[in-house]
Amino acid sequence: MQIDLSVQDATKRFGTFTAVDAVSFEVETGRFFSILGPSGCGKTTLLRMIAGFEAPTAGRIVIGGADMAGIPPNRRPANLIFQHLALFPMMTVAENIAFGLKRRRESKAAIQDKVAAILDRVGLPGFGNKKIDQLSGGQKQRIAIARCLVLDPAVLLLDEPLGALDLKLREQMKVELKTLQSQVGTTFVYITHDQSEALVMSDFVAVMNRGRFEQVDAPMTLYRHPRTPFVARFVGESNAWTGEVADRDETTATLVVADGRRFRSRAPESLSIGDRAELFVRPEALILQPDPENDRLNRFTVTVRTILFDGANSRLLARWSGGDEDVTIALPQNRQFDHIRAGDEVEAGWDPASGILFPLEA
Amino acid sequence: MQIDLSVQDATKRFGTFTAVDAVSFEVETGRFFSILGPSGCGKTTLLRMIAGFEAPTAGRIVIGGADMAGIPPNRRPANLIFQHLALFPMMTVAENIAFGLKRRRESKAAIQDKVAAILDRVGLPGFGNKKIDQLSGGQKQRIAIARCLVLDPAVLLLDEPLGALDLKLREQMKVELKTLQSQVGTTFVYITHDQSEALVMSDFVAVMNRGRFEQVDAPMTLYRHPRTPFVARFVGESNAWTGEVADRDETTATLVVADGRRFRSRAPESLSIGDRAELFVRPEALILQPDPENDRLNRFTVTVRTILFDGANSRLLARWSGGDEDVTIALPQNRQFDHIRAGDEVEAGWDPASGILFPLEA
Amino acid sequence: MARTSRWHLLFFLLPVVLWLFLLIVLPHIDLLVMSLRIENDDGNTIWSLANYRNFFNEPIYWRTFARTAVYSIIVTLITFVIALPVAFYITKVVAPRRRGFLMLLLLLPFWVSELVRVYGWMILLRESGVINHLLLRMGILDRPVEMLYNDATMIMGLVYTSMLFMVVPLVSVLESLDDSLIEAAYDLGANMWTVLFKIIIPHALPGIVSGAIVVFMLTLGNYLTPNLLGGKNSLWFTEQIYNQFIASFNWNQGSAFGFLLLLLSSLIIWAGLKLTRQNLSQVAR
Amino acid sequence: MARTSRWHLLFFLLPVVLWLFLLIVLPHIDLLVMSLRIENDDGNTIWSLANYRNFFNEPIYWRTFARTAVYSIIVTLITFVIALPVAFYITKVVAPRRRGFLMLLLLLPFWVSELVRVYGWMILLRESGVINHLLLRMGILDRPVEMLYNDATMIMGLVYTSMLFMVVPLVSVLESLDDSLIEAAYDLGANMWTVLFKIIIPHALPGIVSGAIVVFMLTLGNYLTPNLLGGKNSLWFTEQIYNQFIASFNWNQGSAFGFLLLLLSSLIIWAGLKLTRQNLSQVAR
Repeated sequence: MQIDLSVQDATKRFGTFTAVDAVSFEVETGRFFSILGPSGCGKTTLLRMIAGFEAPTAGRIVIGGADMAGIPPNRRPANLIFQHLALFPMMTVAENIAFGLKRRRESKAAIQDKVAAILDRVGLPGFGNKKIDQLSGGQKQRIAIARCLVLDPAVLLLDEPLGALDLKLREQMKVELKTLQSQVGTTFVYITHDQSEALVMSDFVAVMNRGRFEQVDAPMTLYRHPRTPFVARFVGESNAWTGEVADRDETTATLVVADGRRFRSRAPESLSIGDRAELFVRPEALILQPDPENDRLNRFTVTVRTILFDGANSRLLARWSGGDEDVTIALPQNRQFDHIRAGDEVEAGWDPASGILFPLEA
Repeated sequence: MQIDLSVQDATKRFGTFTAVDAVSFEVETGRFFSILGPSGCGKTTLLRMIAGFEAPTAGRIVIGGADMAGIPPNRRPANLIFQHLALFPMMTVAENIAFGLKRRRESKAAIQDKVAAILDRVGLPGFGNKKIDQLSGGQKQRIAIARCLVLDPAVLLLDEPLGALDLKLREQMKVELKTLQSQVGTTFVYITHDQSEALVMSDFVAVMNRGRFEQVDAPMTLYRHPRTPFVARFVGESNAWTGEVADRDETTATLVVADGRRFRSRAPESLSIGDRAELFVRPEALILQPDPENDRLNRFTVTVRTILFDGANSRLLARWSGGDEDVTIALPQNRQFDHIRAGDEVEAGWDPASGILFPLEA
Repeated sequence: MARTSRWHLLFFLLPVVLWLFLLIVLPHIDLLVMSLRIENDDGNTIWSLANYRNFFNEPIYWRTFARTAVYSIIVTLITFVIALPVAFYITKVVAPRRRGFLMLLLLLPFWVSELVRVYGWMILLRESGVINHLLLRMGILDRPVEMLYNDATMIMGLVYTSMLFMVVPLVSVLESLDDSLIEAAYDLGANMWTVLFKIIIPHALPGIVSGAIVVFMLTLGNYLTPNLLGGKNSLWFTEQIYNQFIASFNWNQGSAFGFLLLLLSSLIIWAGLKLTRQNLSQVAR
Repeated sequence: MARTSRWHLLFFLLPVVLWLFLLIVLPHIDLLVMSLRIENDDGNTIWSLANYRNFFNEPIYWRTFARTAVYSIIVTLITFVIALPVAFYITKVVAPRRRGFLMLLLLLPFWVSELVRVYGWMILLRESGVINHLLLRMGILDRPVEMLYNDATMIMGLVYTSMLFMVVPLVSVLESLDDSLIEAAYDLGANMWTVLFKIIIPHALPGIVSGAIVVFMLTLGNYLTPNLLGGKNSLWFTEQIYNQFIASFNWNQGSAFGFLLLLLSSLIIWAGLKLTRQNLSQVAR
């Protein structure tokens, strides 16, 4: 498959601070590629380097096969959707969309046709004469995308464009954006700090931290097989324990945590007996009242502190009997545990295969 | 139990626009009461009336047994946490917290003791001499709460104080705020447009729309037994169909929707044969490959359009075979359907007891 | 609404508004009345348009009037052309912590009285001044040249005095321009000039018009700078007014001139607003 | 950084900065040099401190100097006390769509030349003017009173001219004050005065100081208003400077006075900044 965007060892330093640290990746034509990271991790700087607003201190950026070194943003085949969209308030919707085409000196008739066609495509036919401030948040979103797509860029860059939207609208736009991308087939590079946006929409997600990519993988792999503790913590909720490896066989290890409790978990080969390690277990991997027959599970009893009811996404906040650490346990969606109240003791367990174990750096 | 806040027929008109329309409710001492609604529904105006920043056009507001008519905000036993916290940047943390106490002309020694005590309580001992801009988002949050709690108000009002926080921090503060409230025992009135905040933290939630309360209930009741279509739509995700009642018995009705498909659902008594009605089914009520033995279920076959992977909260976007309406189906957390791919045909079903049916206004 | 009454602010504002009213409206009515009266041969004051007739009959009056108007427009244009890049530089290019220093530079003209400043220039530029001295030494000139008392020097002085009044509204209007609009235009293929004419100027228009009004007014009504720096042929209309009041003690004629100046400025500003399709309340905001 | 070089803005700015430098620094060095020279009995110019000695030996000079300083401070204070509620009203109380109209009212003093405005007041307030006429008619006065040529009228005129320069920085600094800070203070039990002194004034301090500097400078350096409205005993120091240059043609003495005025204003502003614990770059921002 053709590579639309290739970033090779891109580095950006501001004085002594390294914002982006030798990042390399490639995006194939038509992919939805997300860069996910906390604020300040360097993802915006990386995107601005691709768009051409920042010059890399070192490394190469190649778009559509051409090296972009020294080429200014107005001559790159990549367009950027800004966080606050940056629609021109002094122009109508049609003038906004035509802006880039006019810069290319296309004919009036061609411009008119293309504007009408792209308005159809984003589902807003006949909106050409509206003013920007007459549009709703979701409509502005789609016009901003239309304004870039009409230029038929090799790569469309998106800088957290859903951040400014209302909660309900954001949920809806996630699905809409994914659908639109698969229809037009343009390569999307999307940056966000919202793991749910990245997981739902993307073909591939890169998790970025302190200027580096920690892991690049498909959403499902990222969630189920995080390769670093940072990824395990940042992508999805987790319960975390620290302890020492007391014993191990080929695939699993036994970890002794602070209060002497022992857990068996799937373990990487690099982990030896005596190493300190960090264990992550997802709330939905903790099973309430597990099948008593299943003797592979790690089992324990907890006291329910409070029920965090949140519809399909409800959880229990519980505490080891006698301990002072909180454990978060997902409540199954089938309402079979509706009877549980704060203060109840319940049995819980988890399968060693769903544990995620990392050696702890000394 | 004692009533800390009682609002009776509170109404606020701005010109011809009625922002709050005869709202009545009571909050018992020590409760966490949320008002949930979309932006523009009047919830902020209602809160500002309770705080005293707006005078009600009609109706009474009683705090701690005393009618508040004509009493300005600075003499009400209610304090407000502002959306952007409104900490005074020109003062230290301790001066911020002492501000209200000084206005009451308390002694210097008493002020010092109280400030130290409340800083302990919110988990920030020794922060008194810090400047506001040295604090992180979560710390500012806690100082804003401390500044109000130190005055020991009958009611603490909170105006979407988590809205400005990062996603991960917001999740954490939800739990922290609920815990803090149950420890101090102060009555909280919390407004938000985020259903998850309201559900997770509150003892009772009022859903507000166009100046009116649509329903006041415990979170679980609200989610499972919405009393109006608005509540069903706003609180949690739903699939919605419109159709005509073809048949009914004592508790259930059969609805014929647009393309002739028939569904049986639990139905309110008011619904008669021939009425038009709207049916809501939660994504998690839709069961994939249901037990073939169970003949009570509504069953159908759908084609998977796309998988919206989001960790524990993943969903399928599917389409009736032959239809053009999307159905959202929650994926169970136990990964039993990992093999499903876009384009697959799957059987799905739902129990009539989990349907929510409303008569449609003509 | 509830807040207004609570703060009782009208209570504070009523005297202020009244005071402004007394200082603005009454004097101008009085000025108009004065300008329509003359002293007849018997020493009585009677109603007459003679003061206005004088203006049109005496070429020196209306020529000065026209000169003042044209030069004020030129000064306004020059000030704008210099102030726009300065304001852009201050708001968009320079690091915020150095912004204070630059704004300070712009405040400098106020540090010293207009009078002292003009004398400073006069000392510098006169025939026996430093500039002539230097140019002679360097062999560029054979004999000293009089650099004072000409239009160029006067315009330079007026532009310098006006700079701040143009830069401040431009800075405030450019601060409200989201940087990403400029970047978006650039990203969509625009070059520097397109960004300037399609994005920056349309956005800054209210600030430009507001700055231009103030600069035009101040220049038109300036007395000291044209009087001291301008030559014999560079008479400014304010000098005509001053002469009528002080030299000729003809207050009625002076009032007529004052009123004509007021009419002129209102007319030009009205034309400017029509041209840029702005209205006053937009501009002042 | 990349952007700076891309826009080549320094290319634009270099001449501007150079030009400002030439207009500011050179004239002042020249002024200083001039003030330190006198013409001796042989008609040669020599270095001397005589010009400064004259200032201290002649009471009329340094008394006028002190008077000017004190009155400028008074004008600044009065302007602030009037401008603060006006600015608060404009930013926090009035509906945004009416804000433009109010800012326009404040622009009005610029609508008409300072010269014409002052003459307007003179016509209004003189012994045979409208105010006297009305007061006589209403029986409040027995005989006309001269309301011109006294300190009160002069101060009123100076305050009016200065209003805009105080209101604009106050409006911009109050706009950046989050309304919810005021409401939060109120909610926590503060009354109006506590809100004013604990929240509004501390927040507005940079704007207050910046406005005060400009108003003080403009008042100190004003020539027309004190000259025309002030009385025989209300001599302003700029008039002394004008007299030296124009009447006495003693440019050296005039330069010394000009330099003393510059020193005075710098000193008072330095003291004011120390007192309010502000620094210049904060204020200008």
